[in-house]
Amino acid sequence: MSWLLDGLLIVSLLVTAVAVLLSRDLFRAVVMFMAFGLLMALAWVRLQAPDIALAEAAIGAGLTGVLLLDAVSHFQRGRLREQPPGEEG
Amino acid sequence: MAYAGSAAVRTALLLVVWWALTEGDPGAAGFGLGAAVLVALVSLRFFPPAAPHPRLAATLAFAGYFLLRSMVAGVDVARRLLSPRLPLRPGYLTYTTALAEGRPRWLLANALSLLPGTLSVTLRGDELELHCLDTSLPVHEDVARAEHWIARMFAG
Amino acid sequence: MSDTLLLVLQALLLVTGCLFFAVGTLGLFRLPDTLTRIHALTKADNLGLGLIVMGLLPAVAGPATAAKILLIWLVALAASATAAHLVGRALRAMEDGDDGSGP
Amino acid sequence: MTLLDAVATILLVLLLLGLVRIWRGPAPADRMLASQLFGTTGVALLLVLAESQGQPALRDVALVLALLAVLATVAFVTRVLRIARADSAGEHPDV
Repeated sequence: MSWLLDGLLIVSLLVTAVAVLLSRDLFRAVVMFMAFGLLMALAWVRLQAPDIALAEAAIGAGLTGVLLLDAVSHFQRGRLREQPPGEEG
Repeated sequence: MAYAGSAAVRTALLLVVWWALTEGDPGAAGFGLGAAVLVALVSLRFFPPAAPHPRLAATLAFAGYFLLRSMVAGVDVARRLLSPRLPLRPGYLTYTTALAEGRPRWLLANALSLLPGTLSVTLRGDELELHCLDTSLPVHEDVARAEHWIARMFAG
Repeated sequence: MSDTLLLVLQALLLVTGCLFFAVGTLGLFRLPDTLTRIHALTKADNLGLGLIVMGLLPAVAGPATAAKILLIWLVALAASATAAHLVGRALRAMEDGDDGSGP
Repeated sequence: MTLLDAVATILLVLLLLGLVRIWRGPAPADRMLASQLFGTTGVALLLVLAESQGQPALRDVALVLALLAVLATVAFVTRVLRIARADSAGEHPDV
């Protein structure tokens, strides 16, 4: 059963990493990055390294996400909510 | 005198939290005691004891009501989502609360977000604006009942 | 006998918790707008988390660990109520024609 | 204990479905909502894994995740939607 969990984690890590790089919408890239951080933390958990998982959850998914959100809001102030729906990057 | 009582209560609560966080490790108890006393004293400086103390029995009663209703909320949402017709009638509703300023009102607003069919959107003065999943339900009565429990919690 | 009963109960709670998480995720796709999605997500997911916590409780080592799990559940509950309220308020503010850029 | 592993796998699958909502949007709030789903499901997943792998330290990770998930939402609401300056008057005076 656990090979399924690990396989899913590996695939999803690759998918989110590629999604962050390919997304042309910066805000989407940031949220994807936060998701990547959480998945990375889960990967550390599976590698029996809870201390690194703790750091990854706090820094990768939490603080870096907040900093990047701040940066994005400076970049595209006021334009965020008017994106056309269904736009693909 | 009220300060000493509050300090004792807060220290005890913090000690329980510490005990849970360290999973009952006796080696960390000394640090926990020091930290709990220190944090309780500092918290008294920033958050002085407010007038309406929550009463223990009524708080437990509210917690029970809240748990029961939040289970109903989850089941209700699941029932709506799983039925093929998707029975929703979303809309806004404004409720005027009689609760006192501060903690009671804030608790009501936050609790309502987890109770069936309501999501508190804005709280301006005593006007609480709610978003409802189904406006044909007696939402007003539900909110009034939650308000009643919170009012009993802070009574006296 | 009562051990088996406990195990069955535990399995039941865990599976039901998973079902409620599934409903929350389903809500993310089936519901028409953001506010109704918040409803589904906060309520279904919190019930799911609560059920999973209840399912884990009989298996844990001692009362302190049980208290820690309950504490985490309380924090998650408060966090999701606050987050739901914040997003709802922000959406309402935008509906009122306030684009948020501020004075 | 294989039941816990199965539960963990199901939770991970549900979490990955949230990725689709993050990618499709359409509004920023929808993406943020999906990341909130990541928070709650992640906490459940970590608690289950802590039990199945026998690592109590994972509960600390779950606690940190629960605390920081709300931080991201707060950052989103105040920075990206910028409602803080528009209507901060008189709300939640004691929080």
